[in-house]
Amino acid sequence: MFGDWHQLWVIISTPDNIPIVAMLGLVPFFTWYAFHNMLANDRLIAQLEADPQLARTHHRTTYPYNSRWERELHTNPFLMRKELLAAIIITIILMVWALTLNAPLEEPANASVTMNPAKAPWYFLGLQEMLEYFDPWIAGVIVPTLIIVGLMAIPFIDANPLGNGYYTYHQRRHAVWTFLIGFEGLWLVLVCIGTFIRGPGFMWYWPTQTWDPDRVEFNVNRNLDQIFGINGNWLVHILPASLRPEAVIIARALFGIIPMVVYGIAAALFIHWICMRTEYSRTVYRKMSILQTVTMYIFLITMLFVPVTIFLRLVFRIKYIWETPWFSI
Amino acid sequence: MNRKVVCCTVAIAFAALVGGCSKSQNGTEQQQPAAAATKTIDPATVGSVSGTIKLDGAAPAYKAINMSADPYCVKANAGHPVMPQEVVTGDGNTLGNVVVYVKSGAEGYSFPTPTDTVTLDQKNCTYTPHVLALMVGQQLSVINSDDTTHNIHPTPTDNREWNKSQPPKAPAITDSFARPEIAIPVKCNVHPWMKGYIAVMANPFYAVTDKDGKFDLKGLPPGTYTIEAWQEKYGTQDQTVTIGAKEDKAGVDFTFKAQ
Amino acid sequence: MADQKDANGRKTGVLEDLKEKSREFGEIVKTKTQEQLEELKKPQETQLYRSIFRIKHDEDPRNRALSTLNNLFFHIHPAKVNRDATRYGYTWGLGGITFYLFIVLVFTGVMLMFYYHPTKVQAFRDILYLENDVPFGRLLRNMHRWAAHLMVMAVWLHMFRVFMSGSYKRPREFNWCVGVLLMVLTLLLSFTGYLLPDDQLGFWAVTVGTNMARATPLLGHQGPFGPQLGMTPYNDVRFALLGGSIVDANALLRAYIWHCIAIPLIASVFMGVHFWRVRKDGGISGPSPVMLEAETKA
Amino acid sequence: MPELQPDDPIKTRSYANVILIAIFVLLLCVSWSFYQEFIGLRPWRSYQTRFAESYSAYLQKQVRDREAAEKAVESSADYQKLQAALQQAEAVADPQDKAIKQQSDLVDLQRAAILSAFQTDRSLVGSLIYDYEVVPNTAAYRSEKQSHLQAVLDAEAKEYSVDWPEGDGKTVTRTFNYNQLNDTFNQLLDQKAQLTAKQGDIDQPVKDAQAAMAKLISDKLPGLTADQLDGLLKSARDMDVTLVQINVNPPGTQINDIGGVGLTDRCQSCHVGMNPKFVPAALTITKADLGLPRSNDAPFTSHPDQDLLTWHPLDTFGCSPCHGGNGRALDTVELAHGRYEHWLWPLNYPENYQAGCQQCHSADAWTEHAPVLNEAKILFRDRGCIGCHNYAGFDSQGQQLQDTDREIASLEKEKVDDNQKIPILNKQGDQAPDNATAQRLYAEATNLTVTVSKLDARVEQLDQLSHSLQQEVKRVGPDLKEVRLKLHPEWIPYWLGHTWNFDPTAQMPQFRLEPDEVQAISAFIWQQGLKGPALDKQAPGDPARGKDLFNSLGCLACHSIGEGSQKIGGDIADNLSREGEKANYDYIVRWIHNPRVRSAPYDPYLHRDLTSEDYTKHGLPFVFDVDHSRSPVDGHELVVQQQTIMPDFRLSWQEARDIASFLMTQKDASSHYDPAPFVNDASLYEKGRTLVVHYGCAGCHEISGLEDASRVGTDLTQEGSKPIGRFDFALLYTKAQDGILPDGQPLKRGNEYSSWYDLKGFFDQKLADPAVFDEGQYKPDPMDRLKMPKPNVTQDQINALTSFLLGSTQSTLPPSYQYLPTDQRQAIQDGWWIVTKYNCIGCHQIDIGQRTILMDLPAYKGDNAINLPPVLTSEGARVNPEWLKSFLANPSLSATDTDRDGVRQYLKVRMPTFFLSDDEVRKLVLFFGALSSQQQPFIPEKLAPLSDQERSVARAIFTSPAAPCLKCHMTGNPAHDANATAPNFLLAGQRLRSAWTERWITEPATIIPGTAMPSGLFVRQGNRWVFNAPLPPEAKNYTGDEADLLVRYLMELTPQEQAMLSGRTPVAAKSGSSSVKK
Repeated sequence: MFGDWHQLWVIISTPDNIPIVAMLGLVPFFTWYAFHNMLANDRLIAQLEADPQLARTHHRTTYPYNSRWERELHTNPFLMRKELLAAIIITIILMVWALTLNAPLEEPANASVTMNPAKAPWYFLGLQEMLEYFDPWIAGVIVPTLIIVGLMAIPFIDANPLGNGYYTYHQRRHAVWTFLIGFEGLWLVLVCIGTFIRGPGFMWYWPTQTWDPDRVEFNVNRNLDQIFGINGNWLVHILPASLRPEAVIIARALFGIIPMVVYGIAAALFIHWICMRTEYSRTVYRKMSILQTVTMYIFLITMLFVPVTIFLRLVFRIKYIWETPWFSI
Repeated sequence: MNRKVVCCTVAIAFAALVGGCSKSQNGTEQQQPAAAATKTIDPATVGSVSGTIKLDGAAPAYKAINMSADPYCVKANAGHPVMPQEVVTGDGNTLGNVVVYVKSGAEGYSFPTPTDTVTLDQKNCTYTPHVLALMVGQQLSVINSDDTTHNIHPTPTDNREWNKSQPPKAPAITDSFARPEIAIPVKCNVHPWMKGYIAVMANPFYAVTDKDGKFDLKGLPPGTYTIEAWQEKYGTQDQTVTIGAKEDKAGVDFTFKAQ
Repeated sequence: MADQKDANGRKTGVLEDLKEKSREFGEIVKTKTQEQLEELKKPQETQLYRSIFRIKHDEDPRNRALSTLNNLFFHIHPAKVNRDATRYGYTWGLGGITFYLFIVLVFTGVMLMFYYHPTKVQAFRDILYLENDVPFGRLLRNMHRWAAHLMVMAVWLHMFRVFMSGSYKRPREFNWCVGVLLMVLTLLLSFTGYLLPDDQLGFWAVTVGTNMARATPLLGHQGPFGPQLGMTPYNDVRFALLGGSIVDANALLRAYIWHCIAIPLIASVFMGVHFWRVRKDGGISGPSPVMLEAETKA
Repeated sequence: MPELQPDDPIKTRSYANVILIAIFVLLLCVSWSFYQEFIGLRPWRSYQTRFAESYSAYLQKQVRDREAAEKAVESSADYQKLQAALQQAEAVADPQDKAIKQQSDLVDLQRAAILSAFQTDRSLVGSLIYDYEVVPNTAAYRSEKQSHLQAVLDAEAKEYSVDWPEGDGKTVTRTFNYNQLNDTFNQLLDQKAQLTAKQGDIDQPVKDAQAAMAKLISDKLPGLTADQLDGLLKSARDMDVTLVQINVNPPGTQINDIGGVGLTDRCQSCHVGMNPKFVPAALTITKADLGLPRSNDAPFTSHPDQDLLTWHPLDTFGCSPCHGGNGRALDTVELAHGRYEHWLWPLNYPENYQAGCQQCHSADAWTEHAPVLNEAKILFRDRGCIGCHNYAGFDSQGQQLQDTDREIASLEKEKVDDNQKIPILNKQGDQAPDNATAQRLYAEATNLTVTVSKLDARVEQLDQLSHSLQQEVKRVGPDLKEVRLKLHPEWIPYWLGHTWNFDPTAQMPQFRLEPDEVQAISAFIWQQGLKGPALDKQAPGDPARGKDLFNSLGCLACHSIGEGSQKIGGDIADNLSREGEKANYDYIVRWIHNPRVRSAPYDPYLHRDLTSEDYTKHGLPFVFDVDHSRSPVDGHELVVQQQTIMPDFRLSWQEARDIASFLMTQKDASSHYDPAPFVNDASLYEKGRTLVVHYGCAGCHEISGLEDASRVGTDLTQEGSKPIGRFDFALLYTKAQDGILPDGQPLKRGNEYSSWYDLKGFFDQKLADPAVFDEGQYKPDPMDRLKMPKPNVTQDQINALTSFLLGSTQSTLPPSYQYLPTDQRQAIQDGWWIVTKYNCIGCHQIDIGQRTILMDLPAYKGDNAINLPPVLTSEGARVNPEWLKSFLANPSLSATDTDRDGVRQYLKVRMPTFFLSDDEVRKLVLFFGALSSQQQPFIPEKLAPLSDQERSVARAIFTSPAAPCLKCHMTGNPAHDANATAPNFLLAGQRLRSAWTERWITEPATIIPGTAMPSGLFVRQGNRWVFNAPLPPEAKNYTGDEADLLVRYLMELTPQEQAMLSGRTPVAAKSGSSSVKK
């Protein structure tokens, strides 16, 4: 039943959930602050573009500027004092946190008594959440490697020279949005779901819904091919005798390719449309090499595939889109 | 895949090799056992060995057996004292109760186990006969003609030991001995003084001398034999004798020294 | 013995010589001490000070520059830095904070290592010993754990800032990759640390985490094409991670080694590279002057 | 380059104050962490200081009271007298003391004087002797050896001058040579020793006087003396506040449960009262003593059960192994008591303290100092838990039987194999190639025959064991096979549906049955009943006499009668106040005459009851009892008796009819039973059977076809260490965590609310109402519902059972802590299982201070207490085990006249026959022996036969008017025995032990307080007992121990002697006046 605020408080106040709760506070703040800087720079850029004369003389930053001021300051007092202050503040936060909340220590490890729910550390809850939607090999191995490799590839894909060293939204709209969706939209949102929503039995508990270990939930996920009633009886006649018994499986495997291809094309078109929307993005897009574009497409398509699958699962209860004897997505 | 092929070829080669040599081997085998087949005795050519057993020196003086433990035995032997039969001498110091037999030389032959049973009687609280001989597997039947319970207890070393009690008028106890053994002592748990011997023979060429000390081993096929004479107190003596076809050798005498 | 007189008329007897010498000696001692006292008033001048701090700490620019360049710890900074880069507004201090947290973690971690034995029998017992018996033990453990969580948060936010400020662009691409690698190492550090108290929370968290490993394609015994390659629960990548098919004594030892020695070493090396490349790629990337679309090359 | 830009915002901005504030806050945090470390996490500091204050206040009062009391005693007359004696003794002793002191001072001076000379001389001579000895004793060195010898002699002759102190301060110089020095020195030592001994003797009277005074005080005022209390007060005042811990790390073992750590219990840091250093064992203090209100947070009481600590000393057991909790944590009460989610061993609540005992004392049926646990163990069997729940140690006979049968089967198989091998070996022997192998084979064959005979011996032993085990198997509930003979059919459904309305104290738990289930079960039970041999009709008896017999025979030790407040009697068996409504008269007569009679023997091998045809088929009479217990069909052990613990009172048929007719009158007039035709409806048979199997009725009752049914409930042996996750709280999960009881009330403990989501909570609620965990669940089909019935237990009994279950853990203590004694105490352990099983403690007092059911009955109140059955606290020392064995087998002590008590025929209460198996009798005899710590086996003391002179003296004592033995003791002539109150002396010979008898006749009250036997018959004179009354002249000059004499006389007493004597001594006249006939 809903309205169990105590349950919500218990989840929030669990010592190991404090970081994600803090992140719920910090990430919006920093996003806002980043956009604040971006918009300030964008206004400056617009101003400069409007008045080329000014552009020639302007010191090009939003910070106060005076030609008489030293361009470079000594690290010793000016930067170090800031670092000292930051270090002290962090220590204070750490000590207060350590003195008030105790690190959790549960019963000695006992393989025969499973905890319900058995959750990974808070920063991996995103991956554990994805386990719900994908097979472990995708959620546990493919996606994390793609994330890491993708992150590393960003500088090499992003051919847009602008925005190098200053906050700008206008000039790097696509990059900013891709990162926001990827980092906050997917990663942090999934971690939040894994922490607040997933209760005993890793079932879906709306916030303020009591976590009841005995809850029984009926949801039958069906494969896409089952929905379309693929049973491969027309395929039987074509197949050679030896493969006839596996007709159904083969039919399904073959059928599965279609939605994947359809999705792939749709996603590619969508990305293409995004890249071609503004004049400047078109120049950058044209400037990208074949390798860069192909990698960009691959990463973006796979990245978009995750929310699509999650959407299909949560709304339409679709389990596998493509099921083959060796693997299924 | 190739591993399987390799091991098949090896197996075939091995089989051929074995097949080959084994054929040659059992070829030779056939001849040998024929020789070991049992020899048959040709009745026409049999001879015999005979002689007497004497005692050198005086037989020991024995006192009458005291049977007071069992009143029946005293009554049964009232009047005549019963002497221990350890050493029985006839006139001319001949020695009785001596088992004479062919100890070696008769191995090759196989002898049918005789069907007649040998009886050991317990009369007047003594075993008669005192020394008894029978062949391996031959039926021994023990009867109790006394009016008191006896307990027959042979104590063999090479044969199976058994002991059964036999109340008066009880049916005869029959048994046989599987292995040759020269002189299984027999005692009675109820009457300690009763003593007897059973000699189990491997071949039919044996005899137990009577008081006159004479023995005659008949039906001996020609060949060399060692004849042994066994006496319960004075031990054993043997002589080697060779007889030809239809030869009856006499005078094979043994003399035991009386200690 | 008569008092002989020396050339200038003073008595020259043995006794007098002695008195003379002692007086001189007294004079020398007095002056010497005064000098010493004077010196102490200006410690910078003393030999001890000068041996430690090779440069004077005056306010003049030369010394300010020298104080960073000549100092082992501070020479990570350039002598001078872009005036706006000193603001929190741009870098939010997150890179520094992460590094500082790393130092706190190393410090508290080493202290914890004094008490912790990574064996199944003693691990939990030592944590209890720390919590109840060791003075400041509970504080130490809490600091270590919360610092770990803070470091993960700081790393993520740092990545967020670097991306938002476009600081990954040329020439800092490689440094961004090293940064991503360091983030992964931080996560691994925290993950292996989770198992060490050997309690239910850590045990099951690690079990869930490593269950994903068995599903690695080709290398996991439950991943696609894994069994075909002869992967069994006893020789796949999960076994390598845990040193066993379940999370028990071997897993604890391996986690301990990764957590305390292997990953910190690797992370320090990469941090060195990271700081080095920050400086070599031109120091803090901004806040650099904005560029206009027109000004980009075609 | 001069500073150009004064107005540069970054440069001019000073961060000094921000950093200053930050550093200040940092310092605050650091100081907070120090505060936390030394004060915040150390609540015990405040506890200890508060304890010091209140304890020293308490001690001050104690000291004041004590001093006042001591002054009062000191002012008392006899104390003064003792004081005077002391002074007088001191007066005598002082001068002699002074003299001796003077002499010993002189001796000391002399010794000091010659000491230095003596030592130097001795060391000189010693070294010279060494030089002499070292020189080899051969011709070549003779001259050198000679010279060394001479040196030694010279040294010895050397004179030393010593100024020798004389008596009166004068000193005179004397010279000593080596030997003289030696002798004088030793002489002085002896003198000194004599002087001190003499001083000791002189001071002895003074010491005695002081001791007498101290003894007087301690007699009058037990407990700590004033100065002892002062010492405590001083130590309490300046008590230094430190952490107090018990650290036990026995090598090689892991005491505590946390990953092999040793035991570190710091409970005494807060529970300061438990620390013997501050509160010695003699002084137990409670909160009230310290004047602290009950509820507030002050853990200062000392351990209430001090002698429990003598067996479980704190420094080997600590506190947490028994009490639970986290001995190591001290920062908060909740952490220390371990009552939080992730601690697996929470502190037991006060009502379950004795759970801690069970983990080591699981093999005990009766543990001293654990009354709650003992009651729980009796309840566990008596309330039928054992029917469904297996528990190691309870009713293990069934299991042992299976093990013995299995062992017999394997032995027999082994025998068969051997018997096959023997002829083969013989045959091989016969055909052996040489005699040596033949002999070996024959030897092997004979050995095999011997082993087979040994197997036979073992099988025969096991048969005997299974025979007695079969006798020991008892069931909690009555035998339902006899249902058709015993009960009115319509009563059964009423009983199943309204068990506790019929009998509120019934042992049977209340099952939750739908009406159709009741019908089906009643039908099955009725139809499975034995149609069996019809009962012979019994003529009606006399209810009045029956009522009298029922109340006096001792039935009320197990049964109870009367309803509501008038209910009297025990709870082991059911209440008989409505027996008339349910049972058939004829059956009850047979049952009362001998409850163990069965209608048909049961063969466990064929799994069916044998009928008379089975017997006639094998030409055997249809007789089955303890002696004819072999099955005619397959020769195995039969169940020949009713498996009930109800004993046979050896009543005559007439008495049985009287009691039965009295019971038939026990009816509730208003009760009405609607007819139950369905009992004979065959179609309900199958449904009834499945229900009976489902509910596990065969666990407590014997039902034909389900005799070997296993127990339907879970095994509870280690229920206490099951993780909480395994207990299904069902819909009460959140209620339990929030601490809301199933009935909606919050669970309050003291003044704070606490959650009941723990093992204790589950057991409490499950025992109170098992169905509570079914509430609100969707279970239309009754078969899915929780089938555990509601046990008939009060709240105290629930607490007892919960303690029992909480203690049933897989103990984490090392095996050496388990209480598995191998000496006599194990015999006591085994005995208690039998004593509690047959409810001997209902009639007899066995454990010191244990009350029996009969003691509380109105019939035995006041001076009728002498009609109580004998007290058995010293039975082991009293009787000859051989006699006890025969008595237990047949308490009437005679084969013919059995309708009586063997020893105390005058008692109305009857010692019944329990048909104990040989194994049980053996255990009981060893049990009583061990209880009085007697050596086994018993070898009677050889008593010297009486000489005539001694006999006359003994006879004089025996018949003296001061000790009219034969007045109370039975003599054999019925007239006198009618109102005798003590057993016949003729039994004494083989029944009593002489050592005990002597102690008994001299001080009976110390052995059995409240016995009718008079004390003070003998009085101690020097080191012998003397008869405490004038004796005829010829007996006066007897110098030996008269008590011992009387015992020897009693042991030799012959019937003729007694008859002759009883003729002369006063017959126990009705009016009690004693006329002495010479």
